[in-house]
Amino acid sequence: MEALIVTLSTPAVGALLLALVSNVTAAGWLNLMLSGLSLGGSVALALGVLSAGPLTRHGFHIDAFNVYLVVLTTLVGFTTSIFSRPYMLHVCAQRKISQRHMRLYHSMYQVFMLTLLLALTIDNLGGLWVAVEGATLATVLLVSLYRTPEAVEAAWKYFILCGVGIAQALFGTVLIYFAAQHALPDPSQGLTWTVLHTHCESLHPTVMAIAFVFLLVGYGTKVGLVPLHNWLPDAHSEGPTPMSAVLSGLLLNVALYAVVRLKMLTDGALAGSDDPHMAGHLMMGFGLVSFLVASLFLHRQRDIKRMFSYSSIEHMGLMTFAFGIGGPLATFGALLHMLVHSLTKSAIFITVGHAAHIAGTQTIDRIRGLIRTQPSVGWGLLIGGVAIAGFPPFGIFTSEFLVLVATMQRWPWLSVALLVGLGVAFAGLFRHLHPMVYGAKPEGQEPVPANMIPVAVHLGLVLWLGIASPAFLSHWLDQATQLIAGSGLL
Amino acid sequence: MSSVLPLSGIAVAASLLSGGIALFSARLGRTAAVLSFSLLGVAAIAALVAGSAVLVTGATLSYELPLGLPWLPWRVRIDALSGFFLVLIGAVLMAVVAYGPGYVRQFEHGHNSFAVLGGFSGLFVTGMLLVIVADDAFFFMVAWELMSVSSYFLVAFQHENPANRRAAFLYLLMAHVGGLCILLSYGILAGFGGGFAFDLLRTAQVDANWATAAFVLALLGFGMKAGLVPLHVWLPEAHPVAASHISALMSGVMLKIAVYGFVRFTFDLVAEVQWSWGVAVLAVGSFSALLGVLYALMEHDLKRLLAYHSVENIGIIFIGLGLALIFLGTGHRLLGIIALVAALYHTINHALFKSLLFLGAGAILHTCHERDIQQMGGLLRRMPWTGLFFLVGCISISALPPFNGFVSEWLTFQAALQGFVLDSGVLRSLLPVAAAMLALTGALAVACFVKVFGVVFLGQARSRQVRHAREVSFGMRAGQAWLAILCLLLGVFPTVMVTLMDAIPRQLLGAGLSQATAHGWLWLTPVSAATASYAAPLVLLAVAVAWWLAAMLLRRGGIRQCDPWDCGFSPPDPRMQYTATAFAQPIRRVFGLLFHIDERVETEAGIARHRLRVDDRSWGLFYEPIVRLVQGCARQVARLQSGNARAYLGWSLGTLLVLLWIVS
Amino acid sequence: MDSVLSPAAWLLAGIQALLFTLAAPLLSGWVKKVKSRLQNRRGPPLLQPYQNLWKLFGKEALVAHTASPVFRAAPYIVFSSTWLAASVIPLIATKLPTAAVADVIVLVGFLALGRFFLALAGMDVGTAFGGMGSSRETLIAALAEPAMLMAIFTLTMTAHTTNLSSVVDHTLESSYSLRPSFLFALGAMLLVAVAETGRIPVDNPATHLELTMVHEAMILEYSGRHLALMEWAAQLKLMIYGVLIANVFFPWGIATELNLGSLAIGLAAITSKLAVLGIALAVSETVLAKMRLFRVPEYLNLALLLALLGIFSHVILEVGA
Amino acid sequence: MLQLSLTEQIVSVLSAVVLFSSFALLAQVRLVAAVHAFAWQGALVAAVTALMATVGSEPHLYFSAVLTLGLKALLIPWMLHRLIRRLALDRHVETIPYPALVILFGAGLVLFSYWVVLPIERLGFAATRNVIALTLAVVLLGLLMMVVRRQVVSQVIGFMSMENGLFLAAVAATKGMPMVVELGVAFDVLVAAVLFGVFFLQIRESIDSLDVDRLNRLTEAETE
Repeated sequence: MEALIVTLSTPAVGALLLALVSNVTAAGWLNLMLSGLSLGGSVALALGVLSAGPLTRHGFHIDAFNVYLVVLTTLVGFTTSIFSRPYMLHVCAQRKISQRHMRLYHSMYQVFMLTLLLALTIDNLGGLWVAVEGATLATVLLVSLYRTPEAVEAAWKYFILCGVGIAQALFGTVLIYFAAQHALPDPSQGLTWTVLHTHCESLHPTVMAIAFVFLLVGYGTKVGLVPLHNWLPDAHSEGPTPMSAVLSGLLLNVALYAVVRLKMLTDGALAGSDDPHMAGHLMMGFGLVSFLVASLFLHRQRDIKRMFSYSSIEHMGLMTFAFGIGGPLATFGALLHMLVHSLTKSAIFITVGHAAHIAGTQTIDRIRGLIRTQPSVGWGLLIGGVAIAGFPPFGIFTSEFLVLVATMQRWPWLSVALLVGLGVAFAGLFRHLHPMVYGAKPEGQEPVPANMIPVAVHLGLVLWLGIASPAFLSHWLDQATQLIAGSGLL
Repeated sequence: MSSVLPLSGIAVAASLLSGGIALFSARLGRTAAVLSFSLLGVAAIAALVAGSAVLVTGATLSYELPLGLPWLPWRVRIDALSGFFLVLIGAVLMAVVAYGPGYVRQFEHGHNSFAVLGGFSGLFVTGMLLVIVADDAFFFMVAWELMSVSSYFLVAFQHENPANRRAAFLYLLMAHVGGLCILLSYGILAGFGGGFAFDLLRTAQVDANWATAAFVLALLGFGMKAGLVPLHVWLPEAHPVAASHISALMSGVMLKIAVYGFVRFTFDLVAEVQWSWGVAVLAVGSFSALLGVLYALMEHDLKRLLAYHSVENIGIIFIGLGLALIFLGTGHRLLGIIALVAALYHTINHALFKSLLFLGAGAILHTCHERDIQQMGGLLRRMPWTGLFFLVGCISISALPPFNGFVSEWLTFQAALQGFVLDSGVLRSLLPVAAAMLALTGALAVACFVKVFGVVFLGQARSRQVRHAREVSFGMRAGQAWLAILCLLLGVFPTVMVTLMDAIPRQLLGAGLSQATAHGWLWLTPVSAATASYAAPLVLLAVAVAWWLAAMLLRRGGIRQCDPWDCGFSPPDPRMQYTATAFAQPIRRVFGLLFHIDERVETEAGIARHRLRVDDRSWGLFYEPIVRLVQGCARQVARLQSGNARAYLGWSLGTLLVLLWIVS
Repeated sequence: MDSVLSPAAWLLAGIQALLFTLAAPLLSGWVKKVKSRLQNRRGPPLLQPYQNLWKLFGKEALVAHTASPVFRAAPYIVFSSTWLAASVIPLIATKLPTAAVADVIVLVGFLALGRFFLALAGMDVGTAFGGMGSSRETLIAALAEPAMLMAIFTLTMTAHTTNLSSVVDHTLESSYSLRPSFLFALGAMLLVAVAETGRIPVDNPATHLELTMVHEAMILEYSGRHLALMEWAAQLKLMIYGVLIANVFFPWGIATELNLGSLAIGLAAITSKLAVLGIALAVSETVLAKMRLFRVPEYLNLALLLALLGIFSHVILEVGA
Repeated sequence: MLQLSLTEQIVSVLSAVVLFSSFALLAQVRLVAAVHAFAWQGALVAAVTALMATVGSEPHLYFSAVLTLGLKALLIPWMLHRLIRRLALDRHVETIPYPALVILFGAGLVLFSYWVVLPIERLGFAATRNVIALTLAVVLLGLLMMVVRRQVVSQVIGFMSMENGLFLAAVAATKGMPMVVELGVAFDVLVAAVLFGVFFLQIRESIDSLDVDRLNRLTEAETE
C-alpha cells in the first residue's frame, strides 16, 4: 500500500511543485527525479503484488493485469522524462515556447502521469472515467503548446473528439451502474469493478450490451480505433515530441486497458445469452478495420510523426483484435504486444524527435541521410523501424506470432487479412523510412545533442523479450491471461 | 559424436562474436577486421566438422535452449539434412574468410565503416546457422527473419547509392511477405499437430486440402527467398549491390537455406506428399530455369547477370525437387530419392560455383571498379589466377564435364528419364518436357558464359581502368582457389559425395541410395549399372591423356606472334570487338516475346543514339498491378482523414448508431 | 559392368576410337567428292583432307599478340573432348566399356565442352568476326541441343538405359523395331546433325563470306597445327553424328560378339551406312540453299517439334500400350 | 396501462421537456438564444435532481442539484455569454443546411433510442426505461448538433447538452452516482468549460474565425 501511495502521490505532488518552479533547467531535472521516484514506487508495488497476490483496498485494485501496466507506465514516463529534459531545453532555446509554457508543460506532464496511474489502479468505473477524461484534459493544452495554427487545430479536434467519445463512455458507465442497481446486494458499490466482476452473471445482458457499445465507442476513440481515430494523427504530429511518445506509448494502452476490463464484465453478463461473444466480435471487427486502414494510411504520409501515429493505430488495432479473439493464446499475445509496442513506439518517438531537430522539420521529404549526419539517431530510427515492423529477434515478432497463431486456430481466414495488413504496413513504413535514414548527408545538416540512452534501454528490453521471455514476466502475464481469458497458458 | 552439438554451438557463437568484434572496428582498426574474419573462419571449420560428422554417422542430436517463450523453448536438432547444409555453409564460408580481409580493405577509409559490414555479416551467418539447426517453427522463424534482416542491412550497406536503397527495400519487403507465408504454412500444420515443435508437425494428421494449402504457402514463402520466377525480382537487385563476398554468401548460401527450408518442409514435416505438388514445383522450376538464364543473357552488369543465373540454378534445383515429389507421390520411392539427391547435389554445387563466380566478380570490381562487362576485356592476361578460377566457375555452372555442375544435372536427367514408370500418360509426357527445358537451359547457360568469359577475360580491354587492372591479393585468390578445387573434386568424385549424402534420404525417406555407389568409388550408377553409369575420374583421366597425346604429338613447329588477321582488315582496335549486346542479339530476337524490350533511336543534336533496354516482364505483369492496387486503396482510405471536425463527429455518431443497431 | 573388366573390350574400344579418328577426314572427303560429282566437277581426291591436315601440322602456327592462353589451349580441348565423345559411340561393335564410363548425356556434355572452348577461342583475339561466329554458334547449339537430347531420350527411354552401347543392343534384340517414335526421333536427329555439323542449309563449311559464316568465323585466326586440330575436330563431329544416326537407328550389322568375323561384318556395315549417309548429305547440300540466320531458329524448332512428337508418341503410344 | 407513481410521472415529464429543449438547441440559429436554451436545460436537469433527492431521500443528490444548477445553468452559460460578447458574436446567425431534414433526423434518433432500449422491458421498471430512452436521445441529439453546427460555440453547447443528458440519465435512472464520481465529473466539466474558453481565443487567433469547417489544414484527402 505504501508503494502505491508513493507511486500515485509523487506525480500529484510533482504537478503542484512543477507548477511553481520557473527555472527551466531545474524543472527538467525535477521532472526526471519525480518520474524516477514514481518508477521506484511502482516497482516496489509490483514486487509486493507478485509476492502477496492482488491488492484491493481503499478503492484501489491492483492485480496481475494492471500492475505490469503500472510499471510500464512509470518506466516509459521516466525514460521519456530523460529525453524530454534536453529536448525541451532545445525547444525553449529556439524560442518556440516561453518559460511560462515550460512550467505548464512540466506540471501537465506529471498530471498526465497521475491520471494514467489512477486510471490503471482505481477500482471504480466512474473513477476510471474521470481519470481518462483527466488525461485528455491534461494533454490537450500540451498539444497546442506551440500555438501554431496546426497545433491549435489539432488540439481542438483532439479535445472535441475525445470529449465526445468520453461522454459516450460515461453514458455507458451510467448504464452499467443502472444494471448494477438491480443485480448487486449493495447497489452503492455498483461502480466498483471487483464487485461487479464477482456478480457479473446477474447483470442485465441487454443493458450491458448497450453499455458496452457506448464504452467501446467512447474508450475506443481514445484507443484510436478506425473510424474514431481521426484525432490521433493530428494530436501526435502537432504536440511536443515527448508528449507524442507518452500518448502513443501509454495513453492508448490505458484506454485499451479500460476496454478490456469492461469486456470482462460484458462477457460475464452475456455468458448465458444467445450471443455470448458479442463484445469480442465487436472488438475483432474494430481491430481488424483499424489494422488494415491504418496500414494503408501509412503509404500516404508526409509527416514523420503522423506516420508513426498511424503505426500506433495499426498496432492498437492488432491488440484490440487479439483481445477480441479471446482465449489464452491471443490474450497472452495481446498483453505482450501492449508491453513491447509501448516500449518500441516511445523509443521511436524519442528518436523521431531528434531526427526532426536534426532536419529542422517533421516533413519526411526533407529528412535525409540521418545515418550519415548522426549515426546514433539514424540507426536508432532504423532499428526501431525494424522492431516495430515485427522482425525478430525483437519482441514484437513474438507477440505478433502468438496473435497470428491464435487467429489461425480460431479464424483461419482472418489470418490472411492480418498477413496482408502486415505486408502493406511494412511497405508503407519502410518506403518512407528508407530515404530518411539512408543516403548522403544533406548540405548544412548538423548533429544535435541527443541522449539515446532511453532508446537503447527500450530497444534492449524489446530485444530481450524477443529472445527470451523471462520466467517472472511470463508468469506475470500468464496470471493476467488467467484473469482475462479464464485460463492460462503455462 | 557427442562433440557435434558443442561444435555447432561454437560455430554459432563464433559467428556472433565475429559480428560483435566488428563493432569495435573504430577503436581496433584493421585488427578488428582480421579478428572478425578469423572468428568466422572458426565458425566455418566448426560447421564443416560438425556437419560431416553428422553425415558420416547418420546420427540425430537434439537440444533445448533456455531461450524463447516458457512453453515454447527454442529447440535445436541436427540431423543429416542439417549436417549437409552445415557442410555447405562451412565450405563457402571458408572461401569468404580467406577472401574477405583483402576485399574489405577498400572500406577502411570513407563513410561505410567495417563495423556495420562485419557486424551484420556475423549476424547473417549466425542466422543461417540457426535456421539449419532450428527444430521448432517459432525458432525457425526467428532465425529465418534474423537472416533476412541482417542481410538486408548488408544490402543497404553502401546506401549513398540509390540502387542499394531500392534493392534493400524491395528485398526486405519480399522477405517479409515470404516470411509471413512460411509462418502461415507452419501455422496450418501446427493447427493439426497441436504445437510448433517440428516433432508435432511431423506427426500431424493433416487434411489433404489443408496440406495443399500449407504446401502452396511454403512454396511461395521459400520460393520468394530462393528466387523462383516470378518471385525473383528482388534477387537481381539485391545481390549485385552488396559487397561481393556478401553476394557470394547470399547467392551461394542464403538461397540454399531457402532450399533447405523447402526440403525440410515438404520431405520431412509433411507426412504425405501429393504428386500434384510435384507437377507445380516442376513447372515453376522449369520456368525459373529457362527465364533465369534468358534474363541473364540480356544482362551486362556482371553481378546482376550472376544473380539471374542464381534464379536459373534454383530453377534446376526445383526441377529436381519436383521430380522427387512426383515420384514419391506416386509411390516410386527409389526414384524420388535419386531426384532428391540430384537436387541436393546441385544445391551444394551451385553454392560452390556461384560463390566462386561472385568472388571473381568481386575481384574484378575490386581492382577495376567496374561492373559493366561492356567496359571490360582482356582481363585474363592481367589477372591470370582470377581468370583461371573464374573459368572453372564458368565451366562448372555451364554443366560441362568433368566439373561438378555436370554431375548434378546428369543425375537430374537420369531421374527425369525414369518417367516411363509412371502410370499417368500426362505425367509421363511432362517429365521429358521438363528435361528438354533443362537441356535448353543448359545450352543457353553455355552461351551466356561464353559471353561472360569471352567479353570479360578475352579480347582486348575496353576501358582505361580495366587496362590497368592488377591481380588481387593472395588471400582473395586463395578463397577462389579453394572453391575452384572443390568444384573439381565434386565433379570428379561424385561417388564420395553421394555416399556422404546417403544419410539424408535414409533419415527423411527411410531408404538410402546404396545402388548408386554399389560398383565402387569409380562408378556412379544411380538407378542401376545397366541403366546408366558415369565414371568421372576416368573421364578426367581420358581428357588428360587425350590432351597429353595431342600435345606430345604436335610438339614440333614453332609459334610466331603476329597481329590478328581478321580477314585482312587493319589490326582491330578494342572498339571493333563484338560486344556483349551484339553477342546476345540473336537470342534476344529469337526469344523476344519473353522480354520487355525498349529499343529506339534517339537523335540529339544531329547525333543518333541507339538505346536499348531489356527488362524482366514479371514487373509489369505481377508487381505493378499490386502496387497500383495498394496505392488506389490508400488514396480512397485517405478520404477518412478529410480534416473536417464535423465529419469526424459524424463518424462517431454513425459508428454509435450502427453498433447500437447491431446489438439490439 | 562385366564388359568393363575385360581387357579385350578395352583394347577394342581403343581401336574403335582410333579408327573413328582416322576415318573422320575420309568421310568429309567422301562428301566433298560426291558433292563435286553432283555438281559435275571432278573434285578433290578422296584423301585430300589427310593431306591438308598433314600440311597444316607441319606449318608454323601464328598466334595474334592479343591472344590469351585460352586461344592456344582451345584446339587441344576441342579436339580431345570431341575425340572422347567419339570413343563412347559404338562404331563396329557394341558392349563398349567406354560407353559405361560416359553415357549419352555425357557425350552431349563432351560436345558442349568442345563447343564452349571453340566459342571462347572465337572471342579470344578480339576481332569482329570471331565474336560473331561464337554468338551464332551458341545460338544454334542452344536450340539444337534440346532437340538432340529429346531425340536421344526417345531412344534411351525405349531401351531404359542411357548407355549407348546398351541402346544399340536393345534395338537389335527387340522385335518391335518399327516404332513411330523412332521415325520422329530420326527426323529430329537428322535436322540437328545438319545444324550441329555446320552444313548447308544452316552453315556453309566451304565459305569465307564474312556475313554468313559461323564455324569458319570462329577459327578465322587459327593457323598451322591449331587449325589442323580444329578442322579435324569438325570432321570428327560430322563422323560422330553420322555414326550416331547410322548405328542407333539402323544398328543392323554391328558386331555384338568379339570375334573377327563379326567385327569385319560390323566394319563393312558401318562403312556402307556412312557412305550412304554421305551421299544423302551431299545430295541435300546440292539441292538446298543456305538459309538466313534468323530462319535457323524456325528450322531448329521443326527439329524440336519432331523430337517432342517422338517422345510423346513413345510415352503415350508405346509405354501405355 | 402502466402504473406510474406521481414522482415517476413528474420525472418523465421533466425529462421530456429536457428532450424538447435539445430540439430547441438543435434548431436555434442564434447563438445567444441557444445559450439561453442551454441554461434552461441545465436548470431542468437540476430540478429533476432535486426532485429525486426529495423522493429518494438521498441527501447527496441535493448537493448534486445545487452543483448542476450552479455549473450548467449559471456558470457555464454566463461564461459562454461573456465569450460571445467578447468575440462579438451577439448577432451571429448561423445557417444550417437543410434544417427540416436535421429535425427529422433528430426525431428519427428519438425513435431509434426507444427501439434500442425496448428489450430492457423485462426488468419491469418501465418509467426508468423511458427515461433512459429519453436521455439516450438527448445524448444523440447533442452529438447530432455537433455534427451539423459549424460554429465552435454551438459545438460546445452541443457537447455540454450531451453532458446534460448523461447527468440526467445518472440521476433519473440510478438515483445518482457515488459522490466521488459526481464530483470528479463536475470538476472535469468545469475544466473542460475553461479549456473551451481558452480554445475559442486560440482558434480565433489562428484562423480569424470560429467556423470549424475552416479548421482543415490537417487534411490528408486529395484536394481536387
